[in-house]
Amino acid sequence: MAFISSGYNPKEPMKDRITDIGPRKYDEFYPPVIAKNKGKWLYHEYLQPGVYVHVSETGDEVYTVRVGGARLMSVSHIREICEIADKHCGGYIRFTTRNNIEFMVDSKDKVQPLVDDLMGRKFSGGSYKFPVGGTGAGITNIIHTQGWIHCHTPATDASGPVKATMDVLFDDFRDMRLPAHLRVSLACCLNMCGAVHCSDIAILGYHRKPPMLDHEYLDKMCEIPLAIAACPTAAIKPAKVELPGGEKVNSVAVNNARCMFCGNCYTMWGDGIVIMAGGKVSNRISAPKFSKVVVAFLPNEPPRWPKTTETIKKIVEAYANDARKYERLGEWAERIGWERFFEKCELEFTHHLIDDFRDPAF
Amino acid sequence: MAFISSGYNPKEPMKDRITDIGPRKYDEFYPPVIAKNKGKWLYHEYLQPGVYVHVSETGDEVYTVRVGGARLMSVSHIREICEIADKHCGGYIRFTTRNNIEFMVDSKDKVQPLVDDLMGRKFSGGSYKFPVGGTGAGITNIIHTQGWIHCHTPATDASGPVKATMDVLFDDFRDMRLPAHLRVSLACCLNMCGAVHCSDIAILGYHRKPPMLDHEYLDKMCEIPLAIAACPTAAIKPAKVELPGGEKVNSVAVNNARCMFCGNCYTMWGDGIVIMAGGKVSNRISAPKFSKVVVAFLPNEPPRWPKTTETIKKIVEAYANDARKYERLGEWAERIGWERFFEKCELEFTHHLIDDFRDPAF
Amino acid sequence: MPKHETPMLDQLETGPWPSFVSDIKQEAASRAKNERNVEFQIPEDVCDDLLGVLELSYKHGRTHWKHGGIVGVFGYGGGVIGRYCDQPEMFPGVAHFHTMRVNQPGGKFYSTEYLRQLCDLWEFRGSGITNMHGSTGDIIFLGTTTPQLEEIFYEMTHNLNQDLGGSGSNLRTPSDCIGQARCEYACYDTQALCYDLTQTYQDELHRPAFPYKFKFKFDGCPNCCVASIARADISFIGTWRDDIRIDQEAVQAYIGGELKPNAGAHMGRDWGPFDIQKEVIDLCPTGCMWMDGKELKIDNKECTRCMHCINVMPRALRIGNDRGLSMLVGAKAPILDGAQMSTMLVPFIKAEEPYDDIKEIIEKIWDWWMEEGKNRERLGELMKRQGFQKLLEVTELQPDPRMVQEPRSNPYIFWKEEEVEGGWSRDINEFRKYHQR
Amino acid sequence: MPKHETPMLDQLETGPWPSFVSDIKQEAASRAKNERNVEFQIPEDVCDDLLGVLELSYKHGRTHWKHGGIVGVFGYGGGVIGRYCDQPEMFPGVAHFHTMRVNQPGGKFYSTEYLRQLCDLWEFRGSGITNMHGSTGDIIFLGTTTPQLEEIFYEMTHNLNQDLGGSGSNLRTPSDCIGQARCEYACYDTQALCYDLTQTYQDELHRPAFPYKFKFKFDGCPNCCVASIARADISFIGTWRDDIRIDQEAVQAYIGGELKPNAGAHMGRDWGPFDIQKEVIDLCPTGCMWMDGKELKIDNKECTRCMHCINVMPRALRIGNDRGLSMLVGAKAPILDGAQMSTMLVPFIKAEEPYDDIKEIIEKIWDWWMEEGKNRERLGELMKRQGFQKLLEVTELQPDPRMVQEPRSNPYIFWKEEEVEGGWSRDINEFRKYHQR
Ligand code: SRM
Ligand code: SRM
Ligand code: SRM
Ligand code: SRM
Ligand code: SF4
Ligand code: SF4
Ligand code: SF4
Ligand code: SF4
Ligand code: SF4
Ligand code: SF4
Ligand code: SF4
Ligand code: SF4
Repeated sequence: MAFISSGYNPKEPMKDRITDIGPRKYDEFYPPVIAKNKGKWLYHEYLQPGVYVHVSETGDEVYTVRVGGARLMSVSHIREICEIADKHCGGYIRFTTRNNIEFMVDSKDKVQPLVDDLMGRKFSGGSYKFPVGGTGAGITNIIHTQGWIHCHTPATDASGPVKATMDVLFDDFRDMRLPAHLRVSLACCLNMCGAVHCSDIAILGYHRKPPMLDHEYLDKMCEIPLAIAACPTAAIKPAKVELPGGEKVNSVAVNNARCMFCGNCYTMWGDGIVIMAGGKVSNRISAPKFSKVVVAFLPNEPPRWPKTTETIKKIVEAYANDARKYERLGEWAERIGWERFFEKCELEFTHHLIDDFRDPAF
Repeated sequence: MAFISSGYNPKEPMKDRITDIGPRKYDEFYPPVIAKNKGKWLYHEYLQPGVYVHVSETGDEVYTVRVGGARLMSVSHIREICEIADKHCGGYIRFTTRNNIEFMVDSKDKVQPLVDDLMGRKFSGGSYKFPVGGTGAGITNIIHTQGWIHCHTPATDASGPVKATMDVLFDDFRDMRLPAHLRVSLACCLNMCGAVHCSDIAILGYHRKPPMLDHEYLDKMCEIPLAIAACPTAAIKPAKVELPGGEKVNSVAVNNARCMFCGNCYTMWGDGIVIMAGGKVSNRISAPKFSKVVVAFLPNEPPRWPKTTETIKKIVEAYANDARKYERLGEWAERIGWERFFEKCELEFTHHLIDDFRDPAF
Repeated sequence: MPKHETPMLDQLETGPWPSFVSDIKQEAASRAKNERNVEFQIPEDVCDDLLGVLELSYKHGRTHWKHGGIVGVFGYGGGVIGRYCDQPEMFPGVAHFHTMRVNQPGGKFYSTEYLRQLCDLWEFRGSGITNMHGSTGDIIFLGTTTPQLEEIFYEMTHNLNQDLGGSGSNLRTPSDCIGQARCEYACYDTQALCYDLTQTYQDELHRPAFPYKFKFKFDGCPNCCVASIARADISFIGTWRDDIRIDQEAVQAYIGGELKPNAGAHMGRDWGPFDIQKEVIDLCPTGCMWMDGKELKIDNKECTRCMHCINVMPRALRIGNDRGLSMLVGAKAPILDGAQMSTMLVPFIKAEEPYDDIKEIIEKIWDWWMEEGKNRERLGELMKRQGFQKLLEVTELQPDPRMVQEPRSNPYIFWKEEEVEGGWSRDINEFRKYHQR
Repeated sequence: MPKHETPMLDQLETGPWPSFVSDIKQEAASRAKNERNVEFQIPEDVCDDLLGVLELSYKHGRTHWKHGGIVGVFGYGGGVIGRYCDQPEMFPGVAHFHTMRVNQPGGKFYSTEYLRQLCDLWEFRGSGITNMHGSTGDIIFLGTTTPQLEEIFYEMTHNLNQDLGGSGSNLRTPSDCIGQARCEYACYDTQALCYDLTQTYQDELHRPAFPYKFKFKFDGCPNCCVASIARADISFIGTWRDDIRIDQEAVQAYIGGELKPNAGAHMGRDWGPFDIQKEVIDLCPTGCMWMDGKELKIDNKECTRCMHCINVMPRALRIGNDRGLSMLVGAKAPILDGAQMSTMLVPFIKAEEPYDDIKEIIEKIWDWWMEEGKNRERLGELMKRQGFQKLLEVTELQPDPRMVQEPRSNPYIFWKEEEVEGGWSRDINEFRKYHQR
């Protein structure tokens, strides 16, 4: 594998350098029907799960076919998307804010061939490549993060639990039987890269052990003052430590009783999953809400996290059976009361679910 | 004025000493109809403002006539109460949790003579001694505190503003035209001796100047460490100070920018009044609520505090005109939105009304 | 001729509401006349000087009282608030002006005989001015001199069978709503429980051993007429756990207009005919009521006993029969950390003499607070600092969703080492086998 | 024969949802075959090793990635996240495995031509694995080696007219909902504003000069399809200030059942016939709608533009014509002080090019935050620490009740010296004339 230069010369990094040009401009990529009707849309309508039409005041229509995406995707997969888009959609495509793929066509007769093509494609292992669904009062893609595929602080994996959960919720991805949207999200650690803190159901990776100290290398590996400042509960104090060899090094000491395992300070041992519920983002009917912790801990059970998916399924079914039309999961829980929520979802209420986050003062 | 001993001998304080006997037992003081029907009451009904009847399962009835009390009362006044109670009520009386006096009779024919007697008595200055009212969906007595009559930290008087306000609200003390109870309270400083923090309308004495330091005497007058610990914003630090005479004393320094004038540390300059609104205590329909600051500052205007009473009157009238039956003031404000509350009450929304209380961490 | 000119105060003699100025003047006049020939033990003109110093405050816009140092009666750490005037030469009658807190009787019922005894004592040995009552609930004797404190205490305990109330870092005078004495909503006997606990905890009431003040208040039902939920470290609020009793005929009488809603509490205005749907069913916060033809139905399992429907139709709806109380904890005024409302600790407990279950919980709470509470830290603040879980732990109560408004929204759970498999200590060298630096 | 056995991952190939494992395997196979004869600039078996290290994580239950130190492209302080494997001998293909964040186009529209260019570049110089897209909005190139970073940047800027996105303490890649491009609810052109601000603040995006990260997100209406209110330091949310446009005939068509409520979003179940009273009027949070005979009426002054009625009847109700946006500030994830939702700063502002008014506010906010913010302090945390008033002061905006959920319930107002008559300094000796010690 020979190194091939792009033209960049490390000795003269500024030569011909182009910077600060920003992204490509959005309107280069609008399909013609979008470019023509932007700002003129009158209304939309669902035709079947995953398919909806927007009608413009010009009389034009755009039919959107939404497809579930494992947002971790290879260039081979993207090229297949391109192939489909070239065949059906005039060479344009978009992604949604929840990592789905949207194929758009400008007349109704193009819809069914597209849908059939998409649903016909499967990976060798048997899963759909391009399942159509995720619209309206159903379950769409799970927003998620890196997990064990790339990050250094995860307490659980991301893509794996998401795949396992979406398999369990797949029928609701392909249907619109729920009282309202139900958004599931996953973040692999407390940093919560996503909107997990405001999701109908959130899967959160959580550490339960205070950091493990590698005194011998700590001073070299990270900046001690930064670790101290990063701790939200002031559990970390500087300390001089004697190594087994007798050498004295600068390190830190952790007050374990104060640690809430946020992982801010140091690479930590991954431990398991917290389930949160009842958050939302939209301003519809009620204000956005934070998700609440409803299960304090579930173990990591790779590869299919059965306790996690089972818990989620129970919540979804209880909600589906009991909530009123238009009522989001959190609105439902508040109306019936959290006492009933735990009853109906068959979840146990434990002392961990009671807020005890100490004021940062302590 | 010769000293008359009770029998107590300061040289032998323990001799014949009686302690820890507690209060008199409640049932010594029950009027017969109460003693007989305790726990058997079936229902109650209002006959006119200030007068209501309770009916027992035994068939007995007790008619209560509620009378406004300036809770600061002299023994002469109490003796007059006793005289009335002897005349009409068989020698029993009670006080309510809001400092009203309740005269009880056991048959309907005794009511009107009692009411007439009460309403007929006036102080020389012209005020009623025993105005009947304060029941149901109206305004009852103002819960209040000491003010300039006894306390060392008040930012305003108590009895004076209460008298001025009750004069302005008197018609509603004598009527039941409001959508629900409306409770007014007063506390003369941030210690809030009362339930001012949960009242429909609260009058709160408030200092606006950081403490004045009397370095020469501070060490002698109060405990410096206690003053420091008492400060909620950590604005006080110990300091050595040189007096004009050259002497060095232990004292404190105050970080004025951090002071929120709570008065916890030191006797302070009285300044004026904060008006709060929308609190409640009962659990009826909605949970208890804290009062909110709706006017950040009104000057002390003895003897009649016209700006304060005028503001309160405006709030009461806006509420009376606009709220729904059973709706407490805070419920009304929340339903119409605080934006409308300020509009309808003709109050200005200022930046002071936005919460900026810093976490105790800072 | 009054001793001091009080032009500002005089303006407070007009207007309909009872004038405290007129009343103090009446007392000043009564002392000056002294028709009963009382041998006043504090200055005869105390009321004149009180008016005088108050007028001066009206002029200056600030108080003229100073902190009172430590005054009290022997062996007690509370019950007296010391107070001195900062202009004693101008107003010698109130140079010393301490208050005494006298533990009021339950429900604030009095016989006139007893009230007169209090008046006689206070006229003789004090200013003759009182507060009926203080915000905590005590009878307040407003203003006397230091030498009189022991004398008054002696006479009260020996002749009136009456003790002082609380102040300082101890149990404060407990107080109650009128409850079963005259209210059909009362779910337990507030006076009995209030009295029993007051007597049981006399030592805690009189001898400061706590980090700060501690208050009990007793409300017979969730209407909270003594505002316990807003201002007691432990609020005892009556409740029931079976069904609301319904008299369907009376329901029809309300619908038909024969009975006035809310006992006539809205009679000052014409609100139109009563509409059970709008006024009761739609306002029920849990939406657990409905009309089934002519029958009013309640899904009692969903009812949170907010009292609204019962308040509106007291003759048709009555509290259940399986009664008791809820214990909520931690209410306090705003200083230092902001006001707190009481929060649910015991959703339901029976209130039966000798109240041992209740006392057990109280004492566990106190043990914890006395052990862990900082100086001047209220229970609510300790709960905030150490967490509600800690309170559950020390009271040995089971967690229950009714204890929280909603589950926590932050996932910052403090796990204990023993709850986590394998504990917290790990071997860094073992770890390094699988994870290089 | 795969390079590594992955029995656990293999189980994730079954089930209906697209399997990322199958996809990585497909890429591994494609690289092994190399039908296009690409001269891979990073190990050909990178995807095999990625599966291998992931399988190991599945076995151990923990990550095998280490913090990446500082890697990036010359002159930029963001756009690259460094990452190293902690078992490089076992998995040399992913020993270095840095990600690059590529600033996505507005609305995430693509031509296939452009997408293929990205694929070609990334197959050639990286792992061929991407995230479409990252949570902030970027295209994520997942895994390459340090020497490739500058090469990729060079090719992107020279051949693809494409820049990197943000990371580190700078402006993060702004992102938007689809908005006017395909949505009838959009109150402003989210793509236009997002693009304009992205270009205007290129320097802030690439060169860390902030105390911490800073995010912009653009939602065309209060439905918040890009979740701006939960995760942007400034959320730009479309709104209007005139009346909702009503087509009364269409209202009747919904009532009559000719039009399906919510565009048919509930078609998966039979919810019974549409009931405008129950489904729209009663659910309006401000209760500002009613039927006047056959006419639907809205008291627009009371409407808070929650979108519910419009969402239910898109063919009958339309957003107003006087459109703009609200700016809300301070949202962030939970660490350190707990999650925050954005809070209203500018209730209404027009969104018209060149957006000077909006930029003025942004820059005032930044000036304050850069001046006062501590290291790693998000805007929301600074607002909490110094108070919302301070933000009003620096942005020179007028206080407005719409900025708060409710007025403060603590009266702890910090008055400034200049607001208080006479200021703060008082003469203790003057005071002592009227108040003795
Ligand atoms: C395509 C997308 C925007 C984009 O730029 O990519 C989008 C598109 C639409 N949204 Fe959305 N929303 C999209 C993410 C969101 C999000 C963000 C999220 O979930 O992370 C939200 C906030 C969710 C929350 O509150 O937690 C969101 C809350 C809504 C709502 C409010 C729903 C509610 O009941 O609270 C509506 C209104 C409705 O559904 O009637 C809405 C309505 C719509 C409409 C009907 C708007 C229109 O007229 O075109 C679009 C089709 C809806 C559908 O999915 O059935 N959209 N929508 C996003 C699709 C995500 C996906 O792949 O599934
Ligand atoms: C890649 C991405 C997750 C993903 O898989 O999509 C991500 C990945 C990381 N985030 Fe994030 N964050 C990503 C979006 C977010 C979001 C969501 C958003 O931007 O809408 C949030 C929550 C919103 C917010 O900003 O508050 C988020 C909140 C954090 C935080 C907590 C920040 C805080 O103020 O509390 C950290 C911690 C930190 O900054 O040290 C963090 C830190 C990290 C780091 C850099 C971990 C670290 O300390 O080194 C992660 C690198 C992972 C890796 O190996 O690639 N990430 N991070 C997202 C960026 C992709 C993109 O550019 O499109
Ligand atoms: C006498 C007293 C108890 C006592 O032990 O002294 C009392 C007595 C009654 N209360 Fe009360 N309440 C008394 C203070 C309170 C308080 C405490 C306070 O205001 O500080 C409250 C809480 C107020 C709050 O929420 O801020 C209170 C909230 C209620 C309520 C709930 C009202 C609501 O709309 O929220 C009811 C129910 C009702 O009125 O229908 C109630 C009902 C009643 C009833 C009808 C109960 C009964 O059947 O006897 C009594 C007559 C009511 C009346 O005043 O019209 N009582 N009541 C107190 C009279 C105070 C006074 O002099 O005016
Ligand atoms: C007399 C009384 C006000 C009245 O006019 O009724 C009163 C008067 C004082 N209170 Fe109080 N409090 C009185 C009921 C209350 C209440 C109401 C209650 O008990 O229901 C509260 C709010 C509830 C609570 O406890 O949180 C109350 C909260 C305070 C506080 C703030 C406590 C806190 O935790 O934040 C202080 C400050 C202190 O303790 O240093 C305080 C302190 C004081 C002091 C002792 C001021 C001081 O620092 O020296 C006042 C003495 C006044 C005087 O000169 O007589 N007072 N105080 C009330 C007691 C009368 C009685 O025994 O019946
Ligand atoms: S949530 Fe945590 S572990 Fe996951 S990508 Fe973000 S920082 Fe990494
Ligand atoms: S994990 Fe978080 S709370 Fe625990 S010591 Fe590290 S920074 Fe502090
Ligand atoms: S509120 Fe303040 S000033 Fe008034 S009595 Fe209580 S402590 Fe004294
Ligand atoms: S008045 Fe209160 S805030 Fe100000 S210095 Fe004194 S104790 Fe601190
Ligand atoms: S709290 Fe309940 S029981 Fe007590 S007086 Fe009020 S209404 Fe009656
Ligand atoms: S008490 Fe309250 S919650 Fe219970 S049925 Fe009556 S109105 Fe509903
Ligand atoms: S936020 Fe509003 S404008 Fe944007 S896509 Fe969603 S519904 Fe349409
Ligand atoms: S947008 Fe919301 S608040 Fe406005 S009228 Fe419609 S439902 Fe009501």
